[in-house]
Amino acid sequence: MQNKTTYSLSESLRVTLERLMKKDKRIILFGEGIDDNSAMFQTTKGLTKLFGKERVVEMPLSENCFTGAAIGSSILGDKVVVNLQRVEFSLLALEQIFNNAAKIYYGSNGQHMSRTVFRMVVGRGWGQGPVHAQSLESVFSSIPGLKVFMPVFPSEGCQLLAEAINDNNPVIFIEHRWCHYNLEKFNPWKINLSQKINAIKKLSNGKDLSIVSNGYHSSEIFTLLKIFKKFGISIDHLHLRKLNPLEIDAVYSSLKKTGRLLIVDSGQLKQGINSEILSRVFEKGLNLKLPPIRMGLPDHPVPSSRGFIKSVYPNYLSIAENIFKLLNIKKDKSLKIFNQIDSIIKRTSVDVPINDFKGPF
Amino acid sequence: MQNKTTYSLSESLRVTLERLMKKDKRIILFGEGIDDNSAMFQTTKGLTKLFGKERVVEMPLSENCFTGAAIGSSILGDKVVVNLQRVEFSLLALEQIFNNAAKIYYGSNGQHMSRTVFRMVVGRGWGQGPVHAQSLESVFSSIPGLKVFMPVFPSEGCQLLAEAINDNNPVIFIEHRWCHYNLEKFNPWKINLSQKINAIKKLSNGKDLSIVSNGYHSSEIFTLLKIFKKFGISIDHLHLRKLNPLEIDAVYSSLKKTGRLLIVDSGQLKQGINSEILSRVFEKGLNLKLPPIRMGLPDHPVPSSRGFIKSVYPNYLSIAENIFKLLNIKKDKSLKIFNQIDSIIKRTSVDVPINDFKGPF
Amino acid sequence: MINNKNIIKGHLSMKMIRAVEDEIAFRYYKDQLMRCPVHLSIGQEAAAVGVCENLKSSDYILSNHRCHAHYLAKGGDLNSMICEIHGKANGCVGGRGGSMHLQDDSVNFLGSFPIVGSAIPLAIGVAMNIKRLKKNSIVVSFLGDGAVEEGSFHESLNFASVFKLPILFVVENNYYSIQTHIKDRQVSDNFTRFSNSNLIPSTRCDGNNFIDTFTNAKKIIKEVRKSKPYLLQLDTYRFVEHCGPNSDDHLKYRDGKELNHWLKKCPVSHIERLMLKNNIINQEYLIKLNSQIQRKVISAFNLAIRSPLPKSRDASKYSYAK
Amino acid sequence: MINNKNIIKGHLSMKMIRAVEDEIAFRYYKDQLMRCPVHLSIGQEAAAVGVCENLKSSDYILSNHRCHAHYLAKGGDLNSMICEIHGKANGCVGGRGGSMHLQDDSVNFLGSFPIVGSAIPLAIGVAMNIKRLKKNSIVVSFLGDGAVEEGSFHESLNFASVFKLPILFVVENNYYSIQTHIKDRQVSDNFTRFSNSNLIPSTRCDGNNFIDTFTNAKKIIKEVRKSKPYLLQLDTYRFVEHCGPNSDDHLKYRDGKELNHWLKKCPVSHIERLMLKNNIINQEYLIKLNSQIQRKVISAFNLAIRSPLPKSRDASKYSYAK
Ligand SMILES: Cc1ncc(C[n+]2csc(CCOP(=O)(O)OP(=O)(O)O)c2C)c(N)n1
Ligand SMILES: Cc1ncc(C[n+]2csc(CCOP(=O)(O)OP(=O)(O)O)c2C)c(N)n1
Ligand SMILES: [Mg+2]
Ligand SMILES: [Mg+2]
Repeated sequence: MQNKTTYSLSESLRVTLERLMKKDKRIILFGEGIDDNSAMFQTTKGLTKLFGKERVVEMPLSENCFTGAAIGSSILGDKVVVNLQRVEFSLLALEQIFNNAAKIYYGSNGQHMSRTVFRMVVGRGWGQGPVHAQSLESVFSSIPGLKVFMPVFPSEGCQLLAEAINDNNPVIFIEHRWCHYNLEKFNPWKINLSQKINAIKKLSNGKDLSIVSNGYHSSEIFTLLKIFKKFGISIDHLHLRKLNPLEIDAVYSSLKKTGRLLIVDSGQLKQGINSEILSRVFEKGLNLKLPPIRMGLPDHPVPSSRGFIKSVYPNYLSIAENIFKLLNIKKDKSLKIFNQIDSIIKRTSVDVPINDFKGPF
Repeated sequence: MQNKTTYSLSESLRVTLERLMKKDKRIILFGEGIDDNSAMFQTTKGLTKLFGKERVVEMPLSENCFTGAAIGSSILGDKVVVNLQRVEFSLLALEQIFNNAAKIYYGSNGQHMSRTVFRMVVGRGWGQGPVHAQSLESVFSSIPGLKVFMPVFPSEGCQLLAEAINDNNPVIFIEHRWCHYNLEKFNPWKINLSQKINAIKKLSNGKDLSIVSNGYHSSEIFTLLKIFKKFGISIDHLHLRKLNPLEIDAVYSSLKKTGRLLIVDSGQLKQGINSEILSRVFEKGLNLKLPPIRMGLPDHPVPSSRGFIKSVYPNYLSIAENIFKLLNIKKDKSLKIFNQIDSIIKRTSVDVPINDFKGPF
Repeated sequence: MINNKNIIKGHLSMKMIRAVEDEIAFRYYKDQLMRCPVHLSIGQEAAAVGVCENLKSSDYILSNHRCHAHYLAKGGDLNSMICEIHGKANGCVGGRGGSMHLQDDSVNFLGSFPIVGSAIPLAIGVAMNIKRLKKNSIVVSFLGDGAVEEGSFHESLNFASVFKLPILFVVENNYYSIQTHIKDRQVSDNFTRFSNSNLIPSTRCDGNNFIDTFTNAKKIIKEVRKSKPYLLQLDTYRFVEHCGPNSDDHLKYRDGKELNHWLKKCPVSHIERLMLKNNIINQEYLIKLNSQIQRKVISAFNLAIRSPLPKSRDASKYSYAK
Repeated sequence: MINNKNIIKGHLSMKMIRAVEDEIAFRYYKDQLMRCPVHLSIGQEAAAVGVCENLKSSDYILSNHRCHAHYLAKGGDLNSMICEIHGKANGCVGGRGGSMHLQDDSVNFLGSFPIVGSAIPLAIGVAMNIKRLKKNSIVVSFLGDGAVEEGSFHESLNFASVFKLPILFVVENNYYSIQTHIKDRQVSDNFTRFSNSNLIPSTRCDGNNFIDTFTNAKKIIKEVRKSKPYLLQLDTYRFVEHCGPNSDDHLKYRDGKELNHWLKKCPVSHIERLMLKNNIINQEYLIKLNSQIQRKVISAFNLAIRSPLPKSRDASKYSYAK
């Protein structure tokens, strides 16, 4: 196992949980099905065997109670990772998260802390439908007292998870289901877990345009920009992996260089992280060459059928179109780029992250 | 009773409920304590006597269940007004609101509707503290499928409540507790309840600066601008009373005239309605003379003690300061204005809306 | 309490449901055209049918993620369901929902709601409407043993009791929430303890026995029509994995003995054997029936396959009601 | 089960709580310095004291909006509480919470949480921590009859039972949620029906009788220390309005006869009469005690009044933990 050289995000998260739990007995896991065959998308696989049922606690179907219990247990010093297979299940527990987890440190005048990590998976594809594919990252990041992390790439997944677990505040840890399949060549057993990482990682360096993205779109854009590079289009790609606290100095400095901004947000377009970023840039009075463009989820639920999906998520084509618009790229050049993009698109169906993904979740 | 000439917002809401319920038997009310002496801040007073316990239904302490029940009952044709004395109580019911109320029309392909109004009161003052004074308007208005109305003045309260009840979508109806005391000379028994009103109402007309505000701040600014007017400062004041759908054409046209923008948002500053408005203005490429300024709730819970309050809510002074900044008003003039503002401030304590407010809620 | 006509009708409905779900299972990975999570009721048909055969078309039901049997037993249209599972525009919710989100007003199937426990309060509201407007209906809320652990169930029991609502809670106990056995989640598998504590009468019976289920449901529903809430616990078992078309017996989370015990108690074979033994039907009838059913099922799949996907530009339709 | 020392200590604690709350009530509108909602426990003192006198300082309690009695009974500092209610910087949470949000680590008072039912799952987590780390403590979750209607209570009962947690649920039944009587909200006022259904043992007793409450609590807590959950229902009554300092008897939502019945059962007078009758104390003792208590109370209020409000610039302190 430890001889592998390439790891997926879900494998990386599992390794990280194991490493951290070995070192710190206060870390415990709560969740439904974390001890079964699906094991939270394999991220908790085998941990019960290693750490016992008292630290990997299989829960009755009572999200409100076990969320509260996680907070209560953390008041006494535990570091509790709550595992929810879907963001939506947390809706039953928001009273606990908003009122108790988010406010206990403030409300107790610093006496108590909620050292909790709420892992929540955002579903996508294979017909998930309205209540298994919601993006609530912007809801969580608007609540004072919560931190919100969102890993996309395997190595940062390790670092973010470690940082979340060691943070003295409640952290909402949002995993886009499709990101679980992202691969990276590195060794999660060796990666430094005690170093904090920046909110933004620059994935490519350029001077014509700044793209800020998060979630699965960051990996899409990463792929996309390889094509743009071939055409001599030079783009600053800023990948946002901590949504709250929102630290975007890197965006300001990038904009000073490029003067053009595209935001591709995995969450809702309206009142999203994207809106907050735009507002801050606007307030700062940074001069852009063109009005910024932002992309995100539309103002309706996510439908199940793959027939609808093209108009739901930002995708290679719609992202590319906005890049063309912001850079005023001529038709003939853009057609050539489109052709290359087409070849990526043809590789997989619209409703799966990789070809052999067969659902169900 | 019907000979009064001046009505408070809470009186106006009561009259409106009575008028609508008389006309339409499908309208029913759910809530805790709606039939007791406090009667949802007097807004449901006497309605049980008029309409019976089957239409004014006193609920067990089970917010999740009665929220779901409201949706279920509305699927069969009822129009249900759910009354929550505090926004926070809805946190126990967000699964129902986000997943069922907000999505049933979409998810049923138009077969079912959730004709529900969720009245929620935002507490303020008299030491409410962290979980009785939260502003979650921006959370609700970011959820596709929900409408969000927020009345401030009595006559618009009647109109908005009627519009909400007759809307075929779920409407989150947020009442700032202090707005209940707002007074207006008009007759709520006569006001037209079938006419839809604009999302934005212009409360004063001016050319130097556009102020967009909502919630209790709209009434504060209304008062404040009377002073500014005396000093020849001419301000466009746009009062936003429908937060979702967000229709802000009036803001664009105001900005074309003034070129300066201040937003005073009753909700969280971060990822608030204010952020969305700024983003849209930015995207549209409207040129402002100065970067816009926005105000809203800070990134921490609302503490109980009045000692803290000055740094929590935007207030007369902090709003005025931002107006000075945007209009570049000289020290001597601003001092004179401050002096006049001081005389308003001295009239009531920092933690009550009117002098004889004695809590408890 | 039950006559041969009831038995024949119930058997037919169960056979149909079984055939439909067998076909879904058979084609799911082969065709790759039902691209949504499916929770099959194979093994649990008697529960849905035993209850729904006692309902009038004016009665309402609400269901959960495991909803195919409920939908069909309530008279839902096979074609609409199969098209929906295929994500097609002519599915019962136009492709917006998929397998877990069936809704169909035409048969008072008010919907399946896949968040566990979410439909129960909705059913309470339906019952409140029925009661206030003195409608001639009742509502049935189907839920699983897992949903019993959600607060919404307990809040709803209290409501049903306090307001004396015409609601029947049907708890389909298949002993598992996904792969976790009830004994790891609760201290008893007898859910009548919760109706008892709310002074709601209840019955627990063998949910794989159609005749038992039907006769109990019949008796109970008569009471519910007088606006008395009731809880019916039906013990049963799913034959395939929690979600998806396959057996997952190799995972061994279910004891081999337990599995065999229940496989022997297949609700469809059970009633069929009994009907043959009592000469209610004969082999010839069965052969004809099977081929009739098969024809309908195949035709539904054919329709679904050739029906168009919804247009992506319609994704925003029904965002808000006018 | 109870000795004179216990009685004397319990009586003292109850007297102190009563005196404190009487003083709050007396000054609330007069001074206008306690500018936050207050839910007084006047009439309910025996419940808090009868339970907490059996706790060790290493035991934990969690409470709800009506928390003053719990806080003081657990050994909470009077000055810290009165300063907090006055919104002062030296309050037990620095003025951040007010009356409904007391928290004090120094006496393992893990907090009062004013959203009904919200503290119960927290208490479950505390119990899980205690059990896993084999700590020598238990946790008590105080809740009202209204909280019994919240799903969180029922989910928590199941957890307590499944995980065999060292938790004591104390349901203070004062028959009302604000102004709504229990009979309009539930079908019975006996909450042991819910512990029963979760196979959790339980006792219901007269919560205005200190001796009964104390002895029952003592017996029960011995069991809880063996990591067995338990529910104790204490029937009691509040003497003033739900929130605020005044009587609201003129509103007539509470029956005059009921009111009188309970006023006669004042827990403080009851124990005091009994102590005098049995010569455990005499009038002289009482006079001295009253003046001692009064001195402490007045000194707490004086401290609170002259203490500074928090600085507004500190409002953002403790936004996030380092
Ligand atoms: C609130 C919530 N939590 C978790 C899930 C994931 N989930 C889907 S079905 C299921 C099992 C439900 O068990 P049960 O109610 O017994 O129904 P069964 O699947 O056995 O028919 C779970 C945990 C969910 N959909 N909703
Ligand atoms: C979830 C929630 N709903 C409503 C309220 C408003 N509220 C505060 S106290 C209370 C009554 C609670 O009754 P009970 O639990 O019996 O406690 P008591 O006040 O009688 O001590 C209510 C409804 C609240 N704080 N939280
Ligand atoms: Mg089950
Ligand atoms: Mg009570």
